Amino acid sequence: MPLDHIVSILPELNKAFFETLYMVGISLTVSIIVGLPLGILLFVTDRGLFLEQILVKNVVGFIVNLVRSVPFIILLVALIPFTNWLVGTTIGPTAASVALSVAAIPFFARVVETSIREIDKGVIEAAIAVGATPWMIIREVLLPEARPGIIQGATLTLISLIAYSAMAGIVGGGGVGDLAIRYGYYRYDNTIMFTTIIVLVLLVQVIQLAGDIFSKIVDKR
Amino acid sequence: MPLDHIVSILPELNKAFFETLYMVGISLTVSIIVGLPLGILLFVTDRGLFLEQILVKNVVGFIVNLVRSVPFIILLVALIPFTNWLVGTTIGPTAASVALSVAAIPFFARVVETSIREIDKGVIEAAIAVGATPWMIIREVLLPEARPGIIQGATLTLISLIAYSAMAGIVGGGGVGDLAIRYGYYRYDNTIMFTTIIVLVLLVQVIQLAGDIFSKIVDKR
Amino acid sequence: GGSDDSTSDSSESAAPEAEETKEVKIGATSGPYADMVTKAIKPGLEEKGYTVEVVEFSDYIVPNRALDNGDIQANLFQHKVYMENFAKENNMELSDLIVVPTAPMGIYSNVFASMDEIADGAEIAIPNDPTNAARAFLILEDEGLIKLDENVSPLTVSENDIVENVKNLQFVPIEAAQLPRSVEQVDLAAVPGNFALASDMDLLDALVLENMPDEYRNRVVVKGGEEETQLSKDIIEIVESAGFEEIIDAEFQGFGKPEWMENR
Amino acid sequence: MIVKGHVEGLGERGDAMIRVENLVKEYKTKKGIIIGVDHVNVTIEKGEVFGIVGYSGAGKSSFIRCLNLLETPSNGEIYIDGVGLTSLSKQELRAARLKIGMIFQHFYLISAKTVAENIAFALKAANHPRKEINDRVHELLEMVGLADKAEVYPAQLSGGQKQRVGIARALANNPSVLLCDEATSALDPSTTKSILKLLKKINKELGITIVLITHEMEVVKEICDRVAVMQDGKFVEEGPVYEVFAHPQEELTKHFISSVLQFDLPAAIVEHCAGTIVKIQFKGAVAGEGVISDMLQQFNVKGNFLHGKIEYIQDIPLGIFIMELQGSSSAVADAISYLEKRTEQVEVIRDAA
Amino acid sequence: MIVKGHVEGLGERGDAMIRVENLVKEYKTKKGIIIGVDHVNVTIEKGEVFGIVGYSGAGKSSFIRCLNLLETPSNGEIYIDGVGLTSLSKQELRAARLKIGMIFQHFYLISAKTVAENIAFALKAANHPRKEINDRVHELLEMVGLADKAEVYPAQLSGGQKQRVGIARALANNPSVLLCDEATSALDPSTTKSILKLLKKINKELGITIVLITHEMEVVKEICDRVAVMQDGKFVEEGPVYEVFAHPQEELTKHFISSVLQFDLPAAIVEHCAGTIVKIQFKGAVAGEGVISDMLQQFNVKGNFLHGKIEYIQDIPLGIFIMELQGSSSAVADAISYLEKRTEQVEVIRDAA
Ligand SMILES: Nc1ncnc2c1ncn2[C@@H]1O[C@H](COP(=O)(O)OP(=O)(O)OP(=O)(O)O)[C@@H](O)[C@H]1O
Ligand SMILES: Nc1ncnc2c1ncn2[C@@H]1O[C@H](COP(=O)(O)OP(=O)(O)OP(=O)(O)O)[C@@H](O)[C@H]1O
Ligand SMILES: [Mg+2]
Ligand SMILES: [Mg+2]
Repeated sequence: MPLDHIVSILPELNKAFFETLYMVGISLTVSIIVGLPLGILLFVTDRGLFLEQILVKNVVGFIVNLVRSVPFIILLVALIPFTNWLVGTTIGPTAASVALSVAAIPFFARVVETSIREIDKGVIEAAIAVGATPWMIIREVLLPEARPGIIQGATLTLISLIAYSAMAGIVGGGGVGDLAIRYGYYRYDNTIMFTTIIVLVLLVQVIQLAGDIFSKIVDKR
Repeated sequence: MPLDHIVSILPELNKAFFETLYMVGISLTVSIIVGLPLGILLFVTDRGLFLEQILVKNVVGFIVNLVRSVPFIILLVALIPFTNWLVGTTIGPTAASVALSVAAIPFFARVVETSIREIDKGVIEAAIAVGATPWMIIREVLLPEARPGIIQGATLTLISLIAYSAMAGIVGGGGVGDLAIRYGYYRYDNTIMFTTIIVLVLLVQVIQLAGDIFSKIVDKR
Repeated sequence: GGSDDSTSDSSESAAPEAEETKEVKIGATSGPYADMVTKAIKPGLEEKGYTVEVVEFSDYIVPNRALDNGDIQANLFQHKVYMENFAKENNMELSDLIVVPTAPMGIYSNVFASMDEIADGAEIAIPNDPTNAARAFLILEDEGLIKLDENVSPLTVSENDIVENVKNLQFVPIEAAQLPRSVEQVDLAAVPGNFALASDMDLLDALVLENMPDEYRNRVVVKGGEEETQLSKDIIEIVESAGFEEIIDAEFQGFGKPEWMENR
Repeated sequence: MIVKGHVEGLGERGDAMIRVENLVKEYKTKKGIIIGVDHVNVTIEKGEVFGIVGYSGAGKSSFIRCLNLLETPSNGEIYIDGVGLTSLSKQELRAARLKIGMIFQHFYLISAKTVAENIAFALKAANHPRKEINDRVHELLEMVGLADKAEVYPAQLSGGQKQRVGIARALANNPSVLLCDEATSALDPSTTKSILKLLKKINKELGITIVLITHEMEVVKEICDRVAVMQDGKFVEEGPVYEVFAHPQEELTKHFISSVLQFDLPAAIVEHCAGTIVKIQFKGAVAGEGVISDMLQQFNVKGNFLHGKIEYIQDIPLGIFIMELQGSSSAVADAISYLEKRTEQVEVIRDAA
Repeated sequence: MIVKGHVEGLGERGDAMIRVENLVKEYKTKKGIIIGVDHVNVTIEKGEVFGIVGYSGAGKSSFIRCLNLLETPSNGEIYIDGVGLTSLSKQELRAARLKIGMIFQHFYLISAKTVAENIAFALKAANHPRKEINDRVHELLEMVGLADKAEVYPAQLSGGQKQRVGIARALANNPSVLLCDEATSALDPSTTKSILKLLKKINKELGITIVLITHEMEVVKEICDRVAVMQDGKFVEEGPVYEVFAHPQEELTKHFISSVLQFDLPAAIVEHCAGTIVKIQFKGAVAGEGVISDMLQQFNVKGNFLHGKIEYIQDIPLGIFIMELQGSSSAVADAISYLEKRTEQVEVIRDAA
């Protein structure tokens, strides 16, 4: 591989790298902010739980499944008016982040739900028996107990987001994956193709490693 | 929504529906056939387990992560020579199935690994203590015990495959997701886009339901 | 479903001697060109006893590879310059049969009323695939707004190959089909005619339309050496027929006709 | 007499702390309705330690979990300190629960929080100000003997230590009732002893009413004032512990007691004996009167202890002996009738004649 | 004497079934090396029931898991029926394990397989033909009293039933050794009894050597021939059960035994007593000789039983009594010296003089 060619694309790669970080950063943040409460909601409103609301549970569950069934590109298009209203533009990394976030929210919500489901029901009952409010139980029992699983889930979401962010190119979002597609794929530039893929693979491995370590640190079991 | 317009698309929708079933059917089958052993391998070769082989574990783990980091479209194209060699064509649902399978294998392998990891180590030790061979332990302990989780994981894989299969259009694979993209995205035909999305959502919900029921049936815990 | 037979016959290659092959697959990119094959070419071929399957691609590389591979017998999505460069770069032989009506790319704007008004540093959305990007750059070059590196292949041209950028245009590469949806977001957008039409844009609203020599019009392409097969002859015959033009006039308004069609 | 004295010893007693009226708990499952608790009526006095024994599935957990409405009763009423729980709003129920501590077999501590935070959690539920919480946490840790473990996570504690944290959490808001669902079943015998001692101390010093599920009669013997035996969701027998031990009415109760007071004579021993074999039971003060000594000295029989035991149930002795009496048949008969007169509990297991 | 007779009763004994030489098991953890087993040497005879007691973390599980190489010893050698395990190939080790059954506290059954399939699993490991397997499974189910549960999944069984399945699985291939790691700790006392009875039956009828971990001395008393007390990875005391109960050497052993033979006299009782308080221990045949009866009849003292118990440890009585002796101080002194002569185990707890 011609080294000087690699050097010549470094500025672009660098830009793409930060675009990727920007997009997945925003999307992860949003999906945590929205998906976490949704995941908790899916759990606590379930049958036999302390905020049992089967209707809420079913409606939220349906919406989550719905968003997960729609192909990403369609989601991207369907969201254009919303994206425009929300961030004032339908192109660029910020706009791409909206669609990425919407796709990641239900995914992360399910991950959170699954993690919380693994908490021993006895611990929740003990909290109820102590006279704790639902809010206290959520904040001081469910979240701390599920923390290692939620961190693992956030890692999983982040890695999926990186894969999905390659599609940000559709709305001019840029990013490393898009760089790989536009230059590596469409313009037959194997140097860029391999360089970007190596960057992606490294990024994914680093994230996985960091997620594992972080999740282990907060795991007090 | 103009009803006759929907009616006019029905033959195509029908064809696309079966294309989707065909693609995800093949990919799920392949990912089970290849991903299941891989997932088991990832588990049994781990530290402290009965076929401990840290090198194998790390190499397989790296490859799995690698495939999961590459954007799907790049994977699709990178696989074209392989696809041609394997199925003699590079277009159509069969060719798309190859890329879908390759993407699904590491995903399913991780799902299997996670499910197996949830088996009480004591049960495995009891099998070792009884003098069982590794093969017996895999076939008669790991697989039956992890069955509900593996079925749930297969459901998850199947739903992801349906979402991914929308990208089969790149190689002319067709399918419901691609139909949605072709009409909704490229032809600005919202009627068909909504119709196809409803089909997708229903399909996903049915699969989820079936997966849940099936997993409950085999769960003897 | 129809999926099985769509793949199992891949062994029936489109070699010259396989003229008796009556099952054909024609590839096209999703949108008007796929529709053109379906509505204007397929019926004619079927009359001649062919069984035709239209394979829609949402990609600009796979249709040529599939052609070379024998998976499809003809495709319709590219112009001559792209075809020739693709063939060269990928070591394959591709031949064009006949040029078809092609919708001209236009530069649209909600901000500027004419090309002269374009302000320094304006943002312009361009297609992110090279075949359409090349067309956009050519328009801009014709308008004297940019100058492209002369050595660069139209196959791989990108905003990085611009050597002179008079108004410091900021390029935003976007998926071609997405461009009509982004006109409101940017100062300028280079929208391929087919997607402009699909999204109900008026081609006449364009600040400037592509000056389209035939080499930038799309054409039916087959694998090199298959120009003389019966299928190729039949396709040319159908496209040249009056019925084809009638369909174009009825259902593909705004598509610019090639010289041969205009001049007959 | 001592029995009575003991009961009077606790001045706070006499008022109903817990009143359960006609409690029914049914579970609706796919296989039909399962009855967990079946029309139970019981009143538990202030300051009492009330034990519940019964086999697995008898409904013990269902019953105790109804007492703080962790399970909603299908029917019946629960009064804690005069307050009917089933009619409370969610808000009021939470307030009521502050006054009902509960500890569990598997502790159920929050693994991601330190010992101190686990206890503080209960105090936060009662809206205590942060400063007070710190002080109270220390007080509680002192009380359960874990002052040095405040900043440690539960995973680093032994079972007994975890249960102490559970107790501290349950006591945080000065409850008037403490519910214990097999609180010692996961612990080894010596840890069990130390936990029981702690519970006893809590009961004595704080006057807290304790309801305690166990399947070990040893635990009942050690700590309970009253005991109920559950079967199929019902209280089949219920009464003061000493009385239940001394005069069990139901087969099931006898079976349970046999784990503490069981006398299987090895067959070889019985064969080996030539004399009459009798089983004598002494209750309370009688045990201290030297009846056997008197009998041996007054009658010309030779006594040989084959089996037996003296148990102290809440500091009151309960003795059971199986003796072989050897001598002339008339002397043995006289000895037996003497024993009968003084103990009212003699059973001839095998007559030598 | 009876002790000896009992040992001779099992003809198969006398050969070493298990020989452990200098066993060391270290665990390498992030926090350094933890010693699980520390230079243990022991020989367990054919047909023996060998108990191991000790507190949590003493190394009991580590030890027993080394016996079938579930843990690889860090050092030392294990011989089962003369075969050194540590030098075996994987293949040979699997074959050796067929002859070493193991049962666990938490049963560890395959939840997705029926009871019959769980047992068949062990038989498949030994490559039995399918037809034989069916017959053998039925035979085993019959043996553990679960013939009617063959087609049921473990989740539908009670704890005791699950352990029976575990036992059937462990016995499937006619092992010569059965390892039990707290096999009854998760069970309630009456289920524990029935499981112990089953183990006893297996030991007697099939002559299988049993190594058994427990933290309940009751279990040791009931079933073991020999017992070892573990602490910090070492066997701090080891010997025939009766001897260990009768003459415990180590503090720890005494502590364990006290759970079975413990006599805390309530303070009130002691104050209440005027006479001399003595503790008398009878061992074996002496217990049957009526020593107390003789003493009471020969000396002018009044005897009052304050506490005490006769335990049968493997059908041999072991009696401990705490008595108050009242009378002239010389008569009491004479009585005590008489008791000393006949029992050699008299301890004056409080002298009235
Ligand atoms: N949530 C539930 N759903 C259905 N049935 C239940 C539920 N909880 C308990 N039961 C049933 O109610 C009956 C009483 O159970 P409970 O747990 O109260 O018994 P227990 O005496 O506490 O037993 P253990 O000693 O095993 O804890 C049993 O038949 C049990 O199967
Ligand atoms: N896999 C392991 N890794 C690290 N340390 C271990 C491991 N297994 C046991 N230990 C340590 O070895 C020592 C002995 O443990 P072991 O489980 O043998 O004790 P035990 O007597 O069986 O205790 P318990 O009654 O709790 O089962 C303990 O300090 C324990 O922490
Ligand atoms: Mg219970
Ligand atoms: Mg252990």
